[in-house]
Amino acid sequence: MIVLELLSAFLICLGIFFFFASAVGLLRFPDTLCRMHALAKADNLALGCVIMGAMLRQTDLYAVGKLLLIWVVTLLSSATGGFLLAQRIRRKNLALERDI
Amino acid sequence: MSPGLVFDTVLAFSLVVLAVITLRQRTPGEAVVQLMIFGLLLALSWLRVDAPDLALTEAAIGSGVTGALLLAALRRTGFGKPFPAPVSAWLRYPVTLGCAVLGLILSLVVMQSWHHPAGLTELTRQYMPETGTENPVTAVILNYRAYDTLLEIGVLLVAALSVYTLSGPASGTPVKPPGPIFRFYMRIMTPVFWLVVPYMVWVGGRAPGGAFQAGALLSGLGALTLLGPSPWPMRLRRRVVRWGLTLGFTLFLAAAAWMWQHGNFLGYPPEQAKNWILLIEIACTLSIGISLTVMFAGCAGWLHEDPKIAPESAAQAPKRRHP
Amino acid sequence: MMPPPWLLTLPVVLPLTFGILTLLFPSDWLARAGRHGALLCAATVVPCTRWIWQAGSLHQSLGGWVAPLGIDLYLDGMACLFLIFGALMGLGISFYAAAYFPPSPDGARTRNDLFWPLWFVTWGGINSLFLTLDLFNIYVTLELISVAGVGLILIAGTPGATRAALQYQMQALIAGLVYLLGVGLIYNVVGTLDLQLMGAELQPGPMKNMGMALMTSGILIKAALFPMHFWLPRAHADAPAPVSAVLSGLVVTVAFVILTRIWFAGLHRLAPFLLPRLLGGLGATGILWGGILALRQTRLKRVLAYSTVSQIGYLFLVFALTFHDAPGQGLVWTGAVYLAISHGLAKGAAFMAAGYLQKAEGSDSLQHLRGCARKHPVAVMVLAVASINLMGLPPSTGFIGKWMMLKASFYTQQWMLAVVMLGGGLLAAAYLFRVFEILLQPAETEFDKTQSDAPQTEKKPTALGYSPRGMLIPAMLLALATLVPVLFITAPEALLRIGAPVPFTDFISPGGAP
Amino acid sequence: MMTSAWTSPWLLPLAALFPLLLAALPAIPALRRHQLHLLPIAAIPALWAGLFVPDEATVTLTHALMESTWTMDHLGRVFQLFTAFGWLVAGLFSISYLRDHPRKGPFAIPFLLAMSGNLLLPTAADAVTFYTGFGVMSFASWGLVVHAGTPEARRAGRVYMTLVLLGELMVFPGLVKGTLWAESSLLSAIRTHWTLDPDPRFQIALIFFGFALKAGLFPFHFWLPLAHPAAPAPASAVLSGCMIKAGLLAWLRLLPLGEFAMPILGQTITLLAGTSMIGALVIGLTQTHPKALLAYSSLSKMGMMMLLLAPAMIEPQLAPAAIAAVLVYATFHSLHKSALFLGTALPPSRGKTGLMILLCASFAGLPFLSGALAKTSVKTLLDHPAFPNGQPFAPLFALSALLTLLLMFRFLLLTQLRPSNSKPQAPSSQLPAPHSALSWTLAVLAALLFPLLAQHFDLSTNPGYAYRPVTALTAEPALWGGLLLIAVWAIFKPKLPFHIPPGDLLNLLPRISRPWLARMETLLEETETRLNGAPGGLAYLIITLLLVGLMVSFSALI
Repeated sequence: MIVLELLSAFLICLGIFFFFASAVGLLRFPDTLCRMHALAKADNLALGCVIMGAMLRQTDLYAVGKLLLIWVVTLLSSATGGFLLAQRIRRKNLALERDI
Repeated sequence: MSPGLVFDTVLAFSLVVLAVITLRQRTPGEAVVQLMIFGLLLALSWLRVDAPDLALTEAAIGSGVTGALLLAALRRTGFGKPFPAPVSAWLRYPVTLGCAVLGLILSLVVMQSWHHPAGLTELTRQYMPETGTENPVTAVILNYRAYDTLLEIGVLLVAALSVYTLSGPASGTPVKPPGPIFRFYMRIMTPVFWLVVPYMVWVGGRAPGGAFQAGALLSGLGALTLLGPSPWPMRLRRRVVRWGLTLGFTLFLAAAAWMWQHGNFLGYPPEQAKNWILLIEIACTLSIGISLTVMFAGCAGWLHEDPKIAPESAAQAPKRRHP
Repeated sequence: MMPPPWLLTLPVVLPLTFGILTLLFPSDWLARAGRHGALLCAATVVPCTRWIWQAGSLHQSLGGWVAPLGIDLYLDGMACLFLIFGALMGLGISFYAAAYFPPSPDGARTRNDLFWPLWFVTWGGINSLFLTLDLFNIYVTLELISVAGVGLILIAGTPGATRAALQYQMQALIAGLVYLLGVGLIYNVVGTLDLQLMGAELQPGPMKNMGMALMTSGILIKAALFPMHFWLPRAHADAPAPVSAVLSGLVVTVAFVILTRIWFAGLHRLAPFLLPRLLGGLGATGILWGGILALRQTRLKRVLAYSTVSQIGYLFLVFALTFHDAPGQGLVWTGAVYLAISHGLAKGAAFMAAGYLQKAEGSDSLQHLRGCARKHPVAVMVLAVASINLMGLPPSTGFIGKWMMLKASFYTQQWMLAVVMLGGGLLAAAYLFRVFEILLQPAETEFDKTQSDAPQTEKKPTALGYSPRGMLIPAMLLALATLVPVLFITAPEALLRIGAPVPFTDFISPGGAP
Repeated sequence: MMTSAWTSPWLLPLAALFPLLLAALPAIPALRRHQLHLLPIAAIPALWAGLFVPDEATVTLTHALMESTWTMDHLGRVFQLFTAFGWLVAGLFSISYLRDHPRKGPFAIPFLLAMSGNLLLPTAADAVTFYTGFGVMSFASWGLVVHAGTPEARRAGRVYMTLVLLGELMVFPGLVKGTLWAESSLLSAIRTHWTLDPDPRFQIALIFFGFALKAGLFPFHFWLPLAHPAAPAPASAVLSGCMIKAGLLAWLRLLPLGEFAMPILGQTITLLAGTSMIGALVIGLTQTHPKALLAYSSLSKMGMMMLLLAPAMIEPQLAPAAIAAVLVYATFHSLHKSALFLGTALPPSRGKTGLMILLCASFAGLPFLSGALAKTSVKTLLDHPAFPNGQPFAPLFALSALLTLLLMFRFLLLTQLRPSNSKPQAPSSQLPAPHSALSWTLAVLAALLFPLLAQHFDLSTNPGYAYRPVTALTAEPALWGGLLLIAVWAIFKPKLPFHIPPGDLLNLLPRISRPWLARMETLLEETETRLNGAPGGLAYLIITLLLVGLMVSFSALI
């Protein structure tokens, strides 16, 4: 049990670190495409770590399933959203624009 | 200082800061993005005061749908155009000062004399068995104060109609065909939405959920469909859309009036209450979803009203020449 | 005697039903549906009046949940009188609109068709506001009316109307939120949203007083009291004429009714004596401000809109003139109710006449309307009858209202208010006579097209697209309705006394004639 | 008199509302062509009611106008009779006068409305009804003043309207305050309850000056000489013959004459009325438009009537005598002015010239005519033992009589003897149309037979009143002086040294205030535009802060 708890805490902390990193990236990166990278980090890696950490603490399989679903849906949405954004930028030739 | 208090303080502080940042944006596009973030934080604060229903609604409608609507509207007016006239400094400072003073008085008053509400929590619990639902929020929304909810549904309907009046003959640019990735996303997400929406309706009887959240989700599906390869809702007959828009309100109103025979407007007999509530929730979910979708389409300029509609001035009788 | 369960809800349900029906009906049924619907909706007032006349005031709890938990509707004399007023306005506006909006040539739905659902929903909401006693329900219904109002203004379709609608929406949002914040604070203290239960707890407290202040402040924007009136002239002048009649005649009155309810339910006991002075002072300033600006307008509907700003001021004098346990406050209150009703009817009629002139002449610019009395005598007559009311001249209901309020201002020795009331009448006369002088000018010799400041269309008339008679008859009847109470003044007064929130004592000795 | 439907008190309100009813008839297209024929008909019931409804007949309409009450009394009867007669004659006259006029409708409707309002007044017994009648009359007659539509008429209308409004503004609070203390809206109650009011002076002044505007007292008189030349002749006839007397009636009904002394008010009025009486005659002499001249004559006569009432305010004992004298003079003036004004619009003919001369002579108070009778009633009042300082008044009245004589002579010069000078607004035909001829004959007859009428309708309540031709012939220095002056004028034909345009004082009004006003209005409008933007938000914030601050600090205090 202790191991699971520790692992869960570690995963959540890791997730928080990635969230922080992606927030810094969102603020510091020069253009939209780079910022998208930071956002994707948050959605994929950070959220993934946090959700995995949270899953380890659940006793109910149902809740585990819900958490997993949340992650999957977020992954899908973020990927699609990132794609659409990038497509728009490419189409409008705005790659070097500094702001959204 | 407990961690909870620290968190709340940070949350409250960031809310204020975000609000100020939102107000200080130079272009509408940036302001809308900030507003959406603000909405998410607001949802978080609802969660902190143990109101998951409100948090859900805030996230879905306050942040999600509103943001989508605003972004859709910006499609017509331009994201990057700066706000027309920045407020001059001599006005900004007194306004800020005034707001600060008002906020200060408000918080002083609240801090000084806040007591746990002597409200109706007890009464609400006491009569729960007669309401036909297990979720006190649903009981308040659809039973004790169903009249308010009836009118709220009316507000949504009317808002959708207002968007209809706004959408003139000038239509937005047609939607570009989406790429394969989006199509793939749609293919996966559509069934998920269809699964989650009924779940939300159904869960409202026991736990946070219900027509407003489910309707917001449904409108998300609607918006996706509109953006997708076959925006079939746009090809629906106007009449069908109108029926869909009014469905919730009509059913709610009819149910309310039907109860006259039991002696009370909106007074469901306790044994049938559950069924009535479920029926109304389903109808309202559909209508809310449709009206939010209509608003989305309207804001984006995709609602093609009859081009023959002329504005009021042109519809007037021609002026007769003066001798 | 048990009241029928539908008694108080029918005046709300029926208009809402017609709101739905007119949305679903095909376009070419709408005018007829609107007229018949209006007749039915107006008829719902009859059983209410009968009930109150025979059995007095009445509480009905919705859903069988009694007040602290559920929502109560309450029918008293004031509510009944305002319901009758709403029914009259509703009839007039519906019949007028049926003639105003041209039928679409090929039966296709047009933007104009959306007038009907929006208007009927507004009507239902207004009736609900007259009846409700629940603070939160007031908020919801106010939002309903405001959002519908935005849609109604947008029907005009002009850029000006769109801007006005946006501003209207913003003020409605702000007002709604401020009001809601107040409701929240009050609920925290009192633990109930019911006005009468809340009024029973009279102990002032910071939280309760703050809540009251915020609620009042929210309603003040809705009521467009000076200096919160800035949204009104555009919204009321740029909307299509039937909509102007709705907004200026009905919606503004509703805000006043709500504030009266809250005021007499307890606010006047919680408030320091400076608050009524503040409201009265703002009202007085508004009277003069609106009047002077109305003098300078170049469009007829703008003149009328500023006149509304001015007339609202009168209604707020009631708060300065009634104070706790003062004699004669019943009289003042009656006077204010008369003023509100007569202003609503008169302003509705005036906007209808203005809309007719605008349609017939292509513009409502005063320069353009010069000398049009010869061509449209009936419309000018309607304006004249309405003006009698707005100026507060006998034999109009507005005159009687003013008489009562003036009397109270003498009794309470608030000379300034008396002077302002009279000055407001003078200003009203000035801006209205300015209009009449222009309308009645005999020949168009001085007519100068280049000076006209409104867009003109230069098409040859093909079909009118509206029915002059259909527009003018409802307008005339509404205008004349303001004169009717003068002949039967005892009936509304007796009605008002039923379940009145204020004691009716006379000034000097009980039993004296007013 | 037997009480029947024909003499029922219900005739009083019905007779007054009858013209109102007729005013709606032109809405029927078939009747629109004949709408002018409605005008004389409208006045007949009122005349009937004045003749046959008995004294003390009272009717109360409980539901209307906060208990509208109507009573017939002696004062009311006299006013009812000459008012109704004046309207009847003017209505009859307008049938042919306006027959070919394109703007019949805009004449008939305000005419009928003003008639209705005016006929309400004599028998209205409560303040609300009285004020209603007064308001309807005043506002409707704006339509008569601006009827011609010329720039002068519009200017006259503006001036008229401004003064009417000012008058209403003063009368309204006065009446309301009166009813507050009387606890009743009956005029008689207000009149007798002034004493209850802790400080009635202000209200009495309001009521006096409010109605004085209508009656054309000195500083507020300038609308009359502007309105009369601009209005059509029948309208001028009723304006000067009937409506101008409404203010007089209001004073007689409302002022506490005979109740208590009001020395300051009385002296002020003496001063103003004296100025009015003499000044109007002087200015009137310089007029070139016959109707403007007649207007100044009306002003002078109204000033005279006020001058008769003023002593009664100082000395309550005098009230009955003063009222009786005023009543006689008002009737006399009304009948004459109607006839004179209508006469200006008739095409010249020999018979007309004769009658006109007779009429003017009578109006100027030459012996053996009805004017002498009116003059005697004034003299009787001056000789009243209670009259405080009658002697200084006598020369004033003598001067007025002399100037009136001159004025009438000048009027005859302008209209009859030098027809080239006259500009009657006559219709195209040279022969008088039957209606105008009939109407004018009626008017002149009534004016000349005034002594008979006065006797019949019991106007001689003044105990000292008698018809004394011999004294009139011998003891009238003014008369002989006047005739002498006329003779001098007739021989030497001097040019008038100056001409004062109608609306004298108005022309002197400084125009300095205009730009200042305009600047203020612009400032206001700019502020309003600003309020529409962000400053509006600030204003709202301030109001909210005020509300919150007030309320919260109040709760903290408790």
